[in-house]
Amino acid sequence: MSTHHHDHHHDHDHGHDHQEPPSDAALRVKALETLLTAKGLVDPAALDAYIDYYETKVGPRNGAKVVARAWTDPAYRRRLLEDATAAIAEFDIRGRQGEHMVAVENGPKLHNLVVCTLCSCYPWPVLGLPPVWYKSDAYRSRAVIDPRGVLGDFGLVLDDDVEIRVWDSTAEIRYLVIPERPAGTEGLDEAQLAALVSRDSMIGTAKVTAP
Amino acid sequence: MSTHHHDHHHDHDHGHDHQEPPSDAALRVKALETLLTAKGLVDPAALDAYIDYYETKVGPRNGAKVVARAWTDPAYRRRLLEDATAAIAEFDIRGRQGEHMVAVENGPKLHNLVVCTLCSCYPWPVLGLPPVWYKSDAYRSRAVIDPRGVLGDFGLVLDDDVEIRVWDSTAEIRYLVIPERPAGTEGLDEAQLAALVSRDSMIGTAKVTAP
Amino acid sequence: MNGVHDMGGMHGFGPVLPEADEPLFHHDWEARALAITLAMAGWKRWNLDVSRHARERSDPADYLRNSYYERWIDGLGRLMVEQGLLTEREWATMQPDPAAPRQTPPIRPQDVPALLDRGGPTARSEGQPAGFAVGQRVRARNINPVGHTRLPRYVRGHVGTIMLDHGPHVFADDHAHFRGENPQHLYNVRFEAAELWGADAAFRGDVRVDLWESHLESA
Amino acid sequence: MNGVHDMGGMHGFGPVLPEADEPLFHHDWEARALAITLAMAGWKRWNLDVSRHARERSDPADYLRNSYYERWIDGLGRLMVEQGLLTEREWATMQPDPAAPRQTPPIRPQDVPALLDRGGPTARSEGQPAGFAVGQRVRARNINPVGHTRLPRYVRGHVGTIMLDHGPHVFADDHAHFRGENPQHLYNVRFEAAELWGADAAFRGDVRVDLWESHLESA
Repeated sequence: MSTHHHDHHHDHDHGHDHQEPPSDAALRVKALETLLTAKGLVDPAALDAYIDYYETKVGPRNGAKVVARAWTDPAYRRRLLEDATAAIAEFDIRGRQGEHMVAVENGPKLHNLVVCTLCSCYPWPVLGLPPVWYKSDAYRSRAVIDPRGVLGDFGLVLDDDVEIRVWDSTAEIRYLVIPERPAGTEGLDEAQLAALVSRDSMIGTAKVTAP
Repeated sequence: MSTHHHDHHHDHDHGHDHQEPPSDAALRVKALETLLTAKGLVDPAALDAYIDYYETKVGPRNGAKVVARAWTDPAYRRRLLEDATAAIAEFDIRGRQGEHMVAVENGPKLHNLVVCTLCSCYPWPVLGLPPVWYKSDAYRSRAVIDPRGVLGDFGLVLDDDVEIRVWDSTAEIRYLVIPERPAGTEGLDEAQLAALVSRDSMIGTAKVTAP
Repeated sequence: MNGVHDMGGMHGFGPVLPEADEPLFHHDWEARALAITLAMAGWKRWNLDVSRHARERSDPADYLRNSYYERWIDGLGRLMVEQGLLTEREWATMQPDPAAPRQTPPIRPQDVPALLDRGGPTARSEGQPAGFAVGQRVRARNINPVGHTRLPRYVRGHVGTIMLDHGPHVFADDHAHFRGENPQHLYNVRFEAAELWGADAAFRGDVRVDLWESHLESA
Repeated sequence: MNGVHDMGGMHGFGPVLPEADEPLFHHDWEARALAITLAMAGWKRWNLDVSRHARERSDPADYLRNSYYERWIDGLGRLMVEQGLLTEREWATMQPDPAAPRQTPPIRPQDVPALLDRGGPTARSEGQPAGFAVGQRVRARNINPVGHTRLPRYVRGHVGTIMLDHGPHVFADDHAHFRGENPQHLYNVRFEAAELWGADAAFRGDVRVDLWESHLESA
């Protein structure tokens, strides 16, 4: 009924209402912060600190450093595959939603894809906060039953003989995909390689391509 | 988020917004009827005829007549259990959403309950249009996994040793529950008995009680 | 399709709320919505299975928030546009497009009672031979089609017993996609509560589900 | 609970819509919602599993129409009221009740980075002994609890193979209901696509799911 005259806030798949006046959600969260502050339950400066942490300290550059090291240092790659939590901690990367890490490696005939069908679990310390599409109902529902269709939505078409391995993050283990190192990058150093590694390639919805 | 400031039309479980101005739905259906009439696709008088049919011709009194006959006429009861479609047609009751009927009989140790988990299939010719609760997500979801809980919502508590048989109307077979004839009704005639038989007792969410 | 419409066994929808002395319609528009839906079916551009599938294809959030007749109208709009009775623009604006082709005549008032009395029987005298017999143990197949199916998720993979053979019926899963009637035996299958729900089964008894030949395999 | 949050294998939600150069937050309120949720967890009146279950308990129609951080706030409100940090009236009106008990002190800004760096590990050095070994065939139990479970519907009843033993972990299904940590082995289990989805499996490969001892039985 409401298909043609949505009066509700229905942007959970993309969130493109930048031009609109303050939404119900905006007003409500503002009122909540005011209430909790008045009651002494939160300190607004602490809220700023949480936001600052995710804006500045964590993000996909963390994961990209791990991947670039794995590509260039065989001993590190082995340690990463053996105990990802410890190997990632070598970069001083650790913390909430990344307490228990497992790294899984793509190859010419194997493609890994990570999802959380029950909520939106995601390895925050290595990849930052998840993108909207990762948290969308479309991704959560479809990744485990039609991963090739999902990859198609990203423009990624894999050969028919590539096996797909989908990791559903149902517990507190978080998965980091090590994408394939692209051909033609032999001359690049670790920092240059890290710059090539996209967030999506570490979730499994993209490949890394040479510059 | 919207739990405390619903701006949407959320009455699908009961529909109690009688005092409100015309809803979006009302305006929309009115506009649709105007459009379809202008295009020659519907005749408003025909719409009236559809509504009149369900307001006057079908309804739970039909089913109640069938049940009362089954209670008082053993041969009819046998015909009803053997071929409900034909037995019901003896009353000149037939039609849309009742093309293929099966009657199921409650007993002291067996209670039947009818639901349609996939939509809201219901035996229109014998019971009329379904009540809102029958079409509700709460009933559709819960009747097959927790029928005793559902019956409790109707205030009906069955002894622990009563077996529950839930009929999920997944095809075009429609089920009519023949409730137990209550004790103390030996002196009543068929019409008096029919007056006792409630709609809910023929779905399985109530028993019939003596007057 | 594994849609939100397939609700058997779902939690979280709250208690059932019976209403004393419930009226046949709570609002006039509900009666009109019912009548419009039935009248438009008279054009025979779709069948009941197609229209059920159209409702299932509503946006899942809309499906859950819409009331019953809103779901009907949402599905009807989809059908009218897909089957060429309205243009997309007409459905979006509710204004007639003079350039759109005109169909005629609509269902006449005097024909309505007979149409409703006749209904749409789905039993067919001929169909595929019966593959199963009453009393036989069967397993509901683990199918997960993107399209319409009347095999609910909650019975898939589970073992039950054939209780009734309703004879050949139009196969809804095909009929909903205009693939013909493909009549095949329809069976009533008993699934014990403990088989469906395991140790969490909240009752002693069973659920009986009507399933077609194509939904079943030997157990 | 068999809720709408348990989405694996559902159809009808449309295509995935990647966004180029997506910002970390689309609106300022999203950042504040994240921070408020994390800061309120600092009161330790609940754990992460309790908070996941609180989100799952949203009205299903609201759950589907709400955006991600709206779901968070909806769950947070439920928790704050249930756990006595806000009164129902405060949550409904967003006005402080002077008579309500006052908690103090809140999380301090200077403590935030260390709190986030530490996180909340769920591995435990001790727990129930492992009942399964890597390589063993197991079946996901057919459970249908009304409460929280991390055993998704789409794998229940299906047979898979233990691929990894993560060691003892806090058992979310108990932890979400304040029934203690009950640490038990957590395994990664491989389910072949054809086992999960039958002939409709749209890919060659498998789905790997982390399941606890209590979720599994020998196959």
